[in-house]
Amino acid sequence: MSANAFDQESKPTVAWLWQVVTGIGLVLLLGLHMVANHFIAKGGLRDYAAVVAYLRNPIILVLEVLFLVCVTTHALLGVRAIFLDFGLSDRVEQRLSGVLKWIGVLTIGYGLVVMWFVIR
Amino acid sequence: MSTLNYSKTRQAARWFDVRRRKAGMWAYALNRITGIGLVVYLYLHLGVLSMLIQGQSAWDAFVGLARSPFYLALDVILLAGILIHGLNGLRLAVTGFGFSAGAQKALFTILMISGGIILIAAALKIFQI
Amino acid sequence: MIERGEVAFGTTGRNHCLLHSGGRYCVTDQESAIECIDENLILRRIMPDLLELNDGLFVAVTESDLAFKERFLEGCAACHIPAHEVTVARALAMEPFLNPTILAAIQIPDGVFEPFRFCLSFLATALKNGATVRTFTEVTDFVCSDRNPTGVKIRDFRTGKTETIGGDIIVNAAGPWAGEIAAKAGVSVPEVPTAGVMVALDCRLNNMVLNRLNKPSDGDIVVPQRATSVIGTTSWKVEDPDLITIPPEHVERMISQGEKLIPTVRRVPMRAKMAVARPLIAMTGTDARELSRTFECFDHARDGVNGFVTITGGKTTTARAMAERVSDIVCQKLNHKAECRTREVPLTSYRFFFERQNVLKRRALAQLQTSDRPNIGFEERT
Amino acid sequence: MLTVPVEIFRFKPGQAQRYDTFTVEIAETAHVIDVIDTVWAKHDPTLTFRRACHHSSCGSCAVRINGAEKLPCIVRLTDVWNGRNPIRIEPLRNFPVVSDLLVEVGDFFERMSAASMTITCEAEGFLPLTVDTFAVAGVLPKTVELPDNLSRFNRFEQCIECGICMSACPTMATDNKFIGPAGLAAIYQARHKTDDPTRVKHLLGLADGEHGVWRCHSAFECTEACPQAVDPASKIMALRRELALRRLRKMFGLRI
Repeated sequence: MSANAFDQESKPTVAWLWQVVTGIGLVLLLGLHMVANHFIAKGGLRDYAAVVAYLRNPIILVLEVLFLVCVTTHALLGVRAIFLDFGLSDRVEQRLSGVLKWIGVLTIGYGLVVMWFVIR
Repeated sequence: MSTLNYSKTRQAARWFDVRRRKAGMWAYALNRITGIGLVVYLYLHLGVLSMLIQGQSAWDAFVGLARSPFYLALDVILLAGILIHGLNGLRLAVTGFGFSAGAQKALFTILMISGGIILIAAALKIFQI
Repeated sequence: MIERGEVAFGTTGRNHCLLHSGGRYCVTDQESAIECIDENLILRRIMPDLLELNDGLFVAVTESDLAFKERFLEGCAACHIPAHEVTVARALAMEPFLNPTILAAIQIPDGVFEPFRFCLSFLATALKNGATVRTFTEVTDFVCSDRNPTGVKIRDFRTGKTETIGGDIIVNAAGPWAGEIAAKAGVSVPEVPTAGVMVALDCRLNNMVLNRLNKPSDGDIVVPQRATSVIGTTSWKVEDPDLITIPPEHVERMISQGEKLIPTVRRVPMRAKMAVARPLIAMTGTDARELSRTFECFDHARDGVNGFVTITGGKTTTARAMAERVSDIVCQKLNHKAECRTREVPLTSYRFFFERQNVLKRRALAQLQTSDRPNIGFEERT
Repeated sequence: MLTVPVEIFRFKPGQAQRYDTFTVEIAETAHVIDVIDTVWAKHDPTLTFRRACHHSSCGSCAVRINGAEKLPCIVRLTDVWNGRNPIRIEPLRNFPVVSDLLVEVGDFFERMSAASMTITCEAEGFLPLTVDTFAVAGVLPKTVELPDNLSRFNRFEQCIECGICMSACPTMATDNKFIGPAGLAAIYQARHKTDDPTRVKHLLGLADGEHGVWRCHSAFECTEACPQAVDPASKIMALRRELALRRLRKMFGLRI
């Protein structure tokens, strides 16, 4: 009741750590993605046949999937951080996190579908 | 006693207010602006990739368009955003784990200068085509 | 309690931060010295976490200082101030920036406090015990019945609102402004606002309080605090304690005198300078420097005004003793039998002074939730 | 003597906020607090502001001078006045304004209490101590010996609870539950003053969480603005490292 309002251990958060982990992942994977898709590739972009050949390489496929997961997580955690700065209530913040989680799942799902269409 | 309080939106907009602020605040604002830009780009990019589903002709037509100087200029801007966000992100990760927090301003300067060099090199490569 | 500004807005906030052992006055003003050492020991007990307790050194720089040593040690003994001489070599090891040509050094239990938090913790304790404190509120006038004050008219600077509050006894504890307040009640107080200049340096060059081993004079003390050393002070009579213009030559005198204790002083940039008026009690034919630092309580019944008491003089070190004296007099006048407990009771955290409103709000909220009747007792006025 | 125009933020409950301009006659050697004092004493006694020690020890006078958070008691007039435009003085940001330059600090002090801020600590074994290491270039540190009757020299913490970091912090502007730079720095200090595992766990528990160290946006403005070189940003980062390492060790089943 009259206890200190700030003297409360809050639930530990891992958002920041994940942001860093995916961020470091991105530095490596995006570097690879950029160099492979836009610098090495003739003309800065692969044509359709080249994309197919590229993605059919299993190592590349795994790396591209990882890239997709990292970039989506990193982006949505960033969006969440921006929204948190609007001083929302705890309930709205929780709901927002839920919505962003679903957006993330859909984004990754969509990416996987595109990849599947290419390599099939 | 009633007090003067600023609205939440006005307060939230303060991350953009770099007046009278130092390098760290500029880095933070830049990181956010580029971050927002990159999220928008990410979804544009994913949207464009839907052409891969539509098949070879659609994709190759897009590839032709993307090789125009206008698109290449946009690519340079994109790259600038990625370099600012990525290199600054490295700074945040390093300082965020308690290393060289005292040198954050020097780190920012060094990273941004190297980012500039990479950008120039990459721009030359992009427009060589 | 009514205060014109924030807590410690006036003299107490801007003092030298020296928790006196009494050594400074043990030859010239023994009454004050005894008050100081007594209070020093009490404050160590009631506010242990709010003090830098590193003792102090009285050092002899000149032959005349050295000649003063015996009188000083006798004075300390007479005022029961624990003092012992340390060798010059030892003093220089403890204080490496001390003038290496000193001739003698005596260690005494001086200390350092932080004036804002010093005042806040007393008031926080008072609040916890039911007092009402109104800051940023000025007494504009007295309400009198015949000549006897029965209340005061006040104005809150934050809201601009004025009101009148009554009181059985009104205590005037306005420091150098006590004369001004007393005049509103139609009486006078023999008080001389006497200003002093202090100069704070950009770094701390001593751990212990350093004093010249002599009678108090200008610039003869360097009080360290946190990461600064504060040199003080001068002494001159002022008319208006509201605004004291710092004479530039006083600042220079602080540096040139401070240099005699710590030669490095001149190489260090100045961080701040300040001046404030002490509320000294007037005595006929004395120089400002020689006025006693003791305090006195005036019951204005002797001037034919009942229910009005002035407490003035004193030092921050003796603030608690002043409060004890005046509350004893008030109790006596009201025929209220109560003993002053401030010697024993450890003080509440200074932060409670500001936190209190939050605590009250939460309590009111909790009561609102547990009962459908609103808590009418909750009306925060400070 | 200088004739200095000064523009001061004014607000009283129930009235619109505004800026009042005063022209003050003041010595060239004055500090900004002297300007505020003069406005109050000579021009407008209804101006409300905090002040006490006048030498950066109490932390009560913090305001924004020309937009930047400062302690007016240690800022020289000539360092902030360009000789033409008025000096603008405003209350701290991220605190509710009570009246004029006066802000409500109850929440702030509650944070400092939660963070177990104590104002004394053990002194370093050398002198001089400085706020700003550049200030005393040329004065070499010397070790000090303790007097016989003392077990240690003690001194006040660098943090004077002035609230400047809270005002400069962009995160503080947006999250009213954020512990804030001063509070987190105080948690760090308290954590390093104790060996008791339960205390350590509690203190780290306060810092860990959405409104603790992880909420910081690493703008380093607290450290830039701090007049006492507390360097809250580095302390927040050090807490992050400890918390992250603890979590990693836990993840791999190691005992903390």
